[in-house]
Amino acid sequence: MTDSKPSSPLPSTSLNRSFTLSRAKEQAIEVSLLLCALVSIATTAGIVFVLVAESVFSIPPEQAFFQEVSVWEFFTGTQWTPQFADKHFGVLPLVCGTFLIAGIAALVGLPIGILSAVYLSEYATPRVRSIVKPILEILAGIPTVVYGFFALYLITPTLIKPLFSALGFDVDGYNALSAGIVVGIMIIPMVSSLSEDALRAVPRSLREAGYALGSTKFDVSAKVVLPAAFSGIVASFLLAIARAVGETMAVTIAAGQSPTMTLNPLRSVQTMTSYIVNVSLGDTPAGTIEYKSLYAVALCLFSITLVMNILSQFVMRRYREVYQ
Amino acid sequence: MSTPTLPAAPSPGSTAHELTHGRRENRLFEGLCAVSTWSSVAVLAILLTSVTYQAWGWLDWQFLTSFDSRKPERAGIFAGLLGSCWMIVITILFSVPIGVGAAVYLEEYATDNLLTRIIRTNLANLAGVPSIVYGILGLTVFVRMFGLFGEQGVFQIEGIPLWGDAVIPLPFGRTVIAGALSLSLLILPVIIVAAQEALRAVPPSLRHASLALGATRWQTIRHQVLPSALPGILTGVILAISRAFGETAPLVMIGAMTFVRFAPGKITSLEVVFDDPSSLVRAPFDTFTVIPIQIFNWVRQAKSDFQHVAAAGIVVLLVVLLVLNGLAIYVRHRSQKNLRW
Amino acid sequence: GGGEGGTSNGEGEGAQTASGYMPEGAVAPTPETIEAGEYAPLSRPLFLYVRKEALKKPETVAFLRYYLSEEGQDLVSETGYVRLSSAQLAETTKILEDAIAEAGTPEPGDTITGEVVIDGSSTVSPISSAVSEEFSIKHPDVRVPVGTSGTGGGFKKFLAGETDINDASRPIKESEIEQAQANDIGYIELKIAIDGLTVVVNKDNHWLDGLTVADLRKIWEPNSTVEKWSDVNPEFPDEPIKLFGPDTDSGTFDYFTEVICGEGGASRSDYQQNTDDNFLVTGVSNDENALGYFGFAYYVENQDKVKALAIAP
Amino acid sequence: MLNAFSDLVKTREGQADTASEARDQRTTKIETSGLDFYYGDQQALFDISMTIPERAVTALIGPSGCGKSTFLRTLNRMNDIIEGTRLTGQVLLEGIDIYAPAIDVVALRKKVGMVFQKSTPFPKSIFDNIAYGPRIAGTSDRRKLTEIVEDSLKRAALWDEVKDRMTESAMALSGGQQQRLCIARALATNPDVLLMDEPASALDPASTARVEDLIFELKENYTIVIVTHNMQQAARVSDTTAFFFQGRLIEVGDTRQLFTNPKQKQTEDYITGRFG
Amino acid sequence: MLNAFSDLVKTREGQADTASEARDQRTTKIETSGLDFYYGDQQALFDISMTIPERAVTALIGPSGCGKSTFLRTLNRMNDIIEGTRLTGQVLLEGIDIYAPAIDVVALRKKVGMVFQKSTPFPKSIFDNIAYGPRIAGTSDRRKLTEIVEDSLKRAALWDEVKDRMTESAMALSGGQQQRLCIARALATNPDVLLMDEPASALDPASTARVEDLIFELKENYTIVIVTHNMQQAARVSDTTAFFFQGRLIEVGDTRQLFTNPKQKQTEDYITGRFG
Ligand SMILES: Nc1ncnc2c1ncn2[C@@H]1O[C@H](COP(=O)(O)OP(=O)(O)OP(=O)(O)O)[C@@H](O)[C@H]1O
Ligand SMILES: Nc1ncnc2c1ncn2[C@@H]1O[C@H](COP(=O)(O)OP(=O)(O)OP(=O)(O)O)[C@@H](O)[C@H]1O
Ligand SMILES: [Mg+2]
Ligand SMILES: [Mg+2]
Ligand SMILES: O=P([O-])([O-])[O-]
Repeated sequence: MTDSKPSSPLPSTSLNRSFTLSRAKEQAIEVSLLLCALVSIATTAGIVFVLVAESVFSIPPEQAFFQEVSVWEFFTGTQWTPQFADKHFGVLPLVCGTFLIAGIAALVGLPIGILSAVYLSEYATPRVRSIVKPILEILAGIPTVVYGFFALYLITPTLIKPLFSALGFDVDGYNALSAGIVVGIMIIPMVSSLSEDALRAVPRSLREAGYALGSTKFDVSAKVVLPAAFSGIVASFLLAIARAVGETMAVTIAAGQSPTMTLNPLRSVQTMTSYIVNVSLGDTPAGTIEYKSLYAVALCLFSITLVMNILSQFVMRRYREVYQ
Repeated sequence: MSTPTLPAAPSPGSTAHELTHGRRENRLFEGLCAVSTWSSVAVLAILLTSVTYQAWGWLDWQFLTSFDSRKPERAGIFAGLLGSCWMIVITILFSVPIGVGAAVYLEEYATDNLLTRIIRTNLANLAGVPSIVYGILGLTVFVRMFGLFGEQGVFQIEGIPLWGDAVIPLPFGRTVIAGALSLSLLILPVIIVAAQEALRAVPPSLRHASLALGATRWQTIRHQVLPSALPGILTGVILAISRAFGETAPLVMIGAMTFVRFAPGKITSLEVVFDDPSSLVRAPFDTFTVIPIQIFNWVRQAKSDFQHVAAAGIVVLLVVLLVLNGLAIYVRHRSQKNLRW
Repeated sequence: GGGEGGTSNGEGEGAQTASGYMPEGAVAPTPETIEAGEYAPLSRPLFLYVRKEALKKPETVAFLRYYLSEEGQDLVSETGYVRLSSAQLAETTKILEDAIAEAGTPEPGDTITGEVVIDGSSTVSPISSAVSEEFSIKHPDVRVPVGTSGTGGGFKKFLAGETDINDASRPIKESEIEQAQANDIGYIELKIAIDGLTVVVNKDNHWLDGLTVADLRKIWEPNSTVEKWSDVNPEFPDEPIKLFGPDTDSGTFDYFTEVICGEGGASRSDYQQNTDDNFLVTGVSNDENALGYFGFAYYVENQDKVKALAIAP
Repeated sequence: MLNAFSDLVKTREGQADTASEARDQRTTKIETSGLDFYYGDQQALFDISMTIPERAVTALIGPSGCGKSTFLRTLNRMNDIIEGTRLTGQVLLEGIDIYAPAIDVVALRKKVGMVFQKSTPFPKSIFDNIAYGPRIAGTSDRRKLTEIVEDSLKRAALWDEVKDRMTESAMALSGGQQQRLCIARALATNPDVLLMDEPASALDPASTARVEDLIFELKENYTIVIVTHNMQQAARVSDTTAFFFQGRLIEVGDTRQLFTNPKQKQTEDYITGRFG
Repeated sequence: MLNAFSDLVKTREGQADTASEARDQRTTKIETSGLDFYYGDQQALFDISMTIPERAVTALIGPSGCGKSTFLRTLNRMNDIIEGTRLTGQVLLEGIDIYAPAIDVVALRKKVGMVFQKSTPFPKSIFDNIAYGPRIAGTSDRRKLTEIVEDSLKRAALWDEVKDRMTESAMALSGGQQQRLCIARALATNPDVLLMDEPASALDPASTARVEDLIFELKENYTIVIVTHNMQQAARVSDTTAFFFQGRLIEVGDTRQLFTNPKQKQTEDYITGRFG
């Protein structure tokens, strides 16, 4: 504790930054942490680069997929036969298959998911919730090959086949319906947990106001809470559908490999993801047009899911503002 | 406005009647919600019992210790088990430090500027990218390395000091390391988000107290923030790892071999490691298979008995996953006990 | 569904109770008919292509000798293909031994280690996998990974020197020979078994036992208009026909299209295709109106699930 | 301080006087007897017995946490929706025990409306907010609904301010307007009793005045029970005042008398600001 | 009310008197001049110029939100870690501008220790809590650490209570013990100055008394700046008191004089409880 006269600017003091080594260390740590954070940016950049490079640019440029196949043909063609003597690169059958399955999954997963969310947030006692939520988490954590197995060996032969055959329909062994059903089951936990968050974010006071007006629990849930949480629910739907669109293994196992342009759920279809898997399993030689078609399809898939994700983020941000 | 009734007689008049009339749609809706919820539980139960039923009699010690075979009764999951373990260990080595590092940067260092906002938005988007796209990324970047080194295996580095004669192929080719790197990228967003949440739960007062004692920012993070956030981070990591454990599509893209009768690095037992420690270095650069890919392979087999083999594999996979989830719950529980604010 | 062609007897123990449609001169695929060359035109030899450089490794030598041994040929039968006649076997063995002598490989001892990398035809891979499996039980320190990239895909790697042995369901092509010369890859060709392509229908299909090559072409040619069985032959039921076939990457596809439609790769495209023949077996066995084709081996393994058709030239 | 209160009460003395006379003829709307209420193990109300007269304003006052809100919520069974609560004793509405098993809580709440401290408009249009109650009660005729909405808004003295913006979101209204909207919404279900839990505490003085005027008008047709922290407010709007302390009803009586001449020491301490 | 304060001040009058004499000889430890501080666009401190004497207790008082904490935190640059803050003017510690670019903030904070309103023990053992500062400063010798820990705990008057439970979690201590632990922890880094932001406001009266005694003892060796809401406390423990109001320093002076004879009307209004 030294006596000091105010004014002298640089007395020998312990306060000056003397030990630059430790400062350098601090700096180095911060930079390396920043680099860690930048890995995620690099990942996105890498994905976009890889997909775009192989399908749009490539070296030399005339070998790019979209040089050999016109964008118009790709997006409007209704035949997908990259590996035949007579090649067609119309991605619509794959998109159609993808959305057929995502559609079925949505029909199964969204209502069950949202009703579960309502049940958990409005009806269930804490005890029931504490039992059911972990179970839903387990459902979310089951690998998708298992769902594929489930669809192929359980749902198709014991549910779809007998049921629709009895009704006089013709059911393919691999079909969009059983794949769609298991993908639907897969997205239930996602919908229910995200929607439940949205429902719980609805202030308690709104519920009380509803009850005070003589609402039943049904009125409050369906006419007050659900509409108030609407955008949050929509966001969860979008995310779940994006997930269904990107689902791979279950669909590859259960839906078959036929790039047919059909909306018949009892038919075998091929999705974008299962085409990608199929090409990679077949080990198509790199550099061929068939091989590059994989990147074009992946780019298409990536764009679709990206748009849905961004949309859902946008919607979610909107609903956060509602109660502010 | 109903006519005032005198308090005395609880008459069956208008008020009483009004107040005692029931409602059906309420019950119906609750029933619908409950059925929906419990149907998920039922599906899980059906799934588990049917798989266990199919696996019954097939899941034995021999199954756990045998390699794959063309004969269902001889087929086993040993190669997949070891492959999955390698895959997970290396994935952890890459994804956890980077993921936690990124989370620490975002929570403890980042100021609100364009870059960090881009990073945050990007993270949310990455979490929604289909896993197969990560497979394509991994295939191009890690397996082929953009073709920079030509076809697979053409270029190798040998005789690395300390490692001895272990061979590192460049590009990596269809090896454990290529798969693990792809999976690391896949689970990175999950880890980052979980770690961010754990860091956010550490009270700022702890940081302030440490800084006020003359700790540097990093010292504060290293000694106070990270230890306090550790349970939360661990929980997130375990859940992310269990996701990686069941992940199939990216590894199919990477080209994890489907019929493999060996473990990476020829490590089939502990003795091998003791005899030749360099096998530990060789393993990451070896071809491999993992449990879910073996299952996928068996599901596709026409011989109907392979269905049971697949089911047995599924049971093994689910047991591992349940153990991991249980671990996460335990860690979460422990943390609630140990750290009270 | 129902058919005119005499489906009435329902049960029919053993698929051979000839009650369905059967063209003149049709031959059913059996080991005997294939070996005797009667099951023409859908039978073919299967090959291993071995890199001469790889033959310098004792483990490769030991593996190939095992492949051509009595035990190895038993595995050919076990996996459902037709083993070589003893004359053919002797011929192949001679080619191998000559090459070994030329390479001057030392005689493999009792404990061999190392790796033999195989890739190629998915038709041949069951044999190679079986041999690999049995071999590695005898020699636990030798790894013999068997990939299934298809004959063409396998040759690509083989000719780049990445693999030691290529499984092939067809002889090497001109273009591939040129590639070999360009890359300075020496190889030998070993015929190791015979395969019959099998055309199969569902087990419950009681009205069809055989088809002609012409029928098959009508069904499979590019832009074929066949949508229902009755489009093939008015006698057949008025049911949609469900087609299953191997992936276009496979030698089986090349071979079938070549033989049936006259040009490799020429085929209709609106059928269910898969690299993995097992998918096809499951597909056909799940669908009463299905028709598919794949290697004889898969048929043998799945006789209880699908029914092979006799084929008339 | 006592003087300030008497001043306030005087401003409406004439009215209070006539009201005071009227009360004796007035019938009892609600009667509680021996009411105990528990949140889990914690008892929040102890043996509350009081009567609430019809077509009058009853104010509940007392320090924070004394159980005013809890008591109010027992009157339309809003406490039912809180888990783990328990009630013993009786609440009679027009002589009927509202906790009897046969009672339909939903119908009860229609009859006994409620308005909360913080206004709680639904994130819907103004029209839909008001029409909510009638709709869930089964009214779907658009003409009828329009009529009810207009009528309710008029009674809540909000009509003129919002009549041209019925389809706008109710969230866009000012705090005072939102609070009156909530009152209108409660009126639209045509209740007999209106419970108000600190309905003006979040409002600026001008809005508060409007809400108070409204309460004063409404009591011609409704039985009103109001919780307030603001003793001036209690003095201004209520006919009867009940003072709660630590879960017990300390004193209840004519507002004027209670403020000018409290019987209990605790009441006097509270209204003179000695605690609370 | 003024009387109550004089009473309090009297209890330590003797001490205060001697202190008051001592002050004139005492050197200035910290000096601020023309200090403005901004949170983003909002200015929180306006032109604060004051001196803080060495080895004495300076109390900062003022109504909530007046900027006491903000000012305190400018003295060891804890405000640096809040984003978007800005400071103009000077803070001189022993004549050195602590906001000069060459200053090492970490070293500064070691010299200027801080204790917060809510005790903030690390979730570690008692020993590790105290040893944390020396450890991060590079001391790793166990004997030396033990010495420092014991010494610091003794100075913080906590040693006797915890000497047998050094390995127990610090979270298991009582509130008052935790607060003294935090003071001990600050002392272990061997600071010159100790900043305390309402260090006793979360404590029961007995614990508060212990902490106050401690402050009184510590001022023999340390320069102490304390923020408090409690004027009795300021009167009891401090030598100098500064009154802040709306971000401005209204008055600063000898504690006794400020409480008994404030120069500014605002100061008087505040200490007599007329607002705040
Ligand atoms: N949901 C609840 N769970 C448990 N205890 C509660 C609950 N709500 C209120 N309490 C307790 O019941 C007692 C009475 O609360 P109540 O809300 O009725 O008081 P109040 O008089 O309305 O107070 P205020 O004027 O602050 O609104 C309080 O001790 C409170 O803590
Ligand atoms: N982190 C911050 N960001 C923005 N404004 C702040 C922040 N911290 C404090 N303020 C504002 O600065 C002003 C002074 O706050 P400060 O905390 O210094 O007051 P105080 O005198 O310590 O009050 P109290 O006695 O309540 O602790 C207040 O208006 C406060 O709202
Ligand atoms: Mg209340
Ligand atoms: Mg403060
Ligand atoms: O035998 P292939 O795999 O080439 O069909």
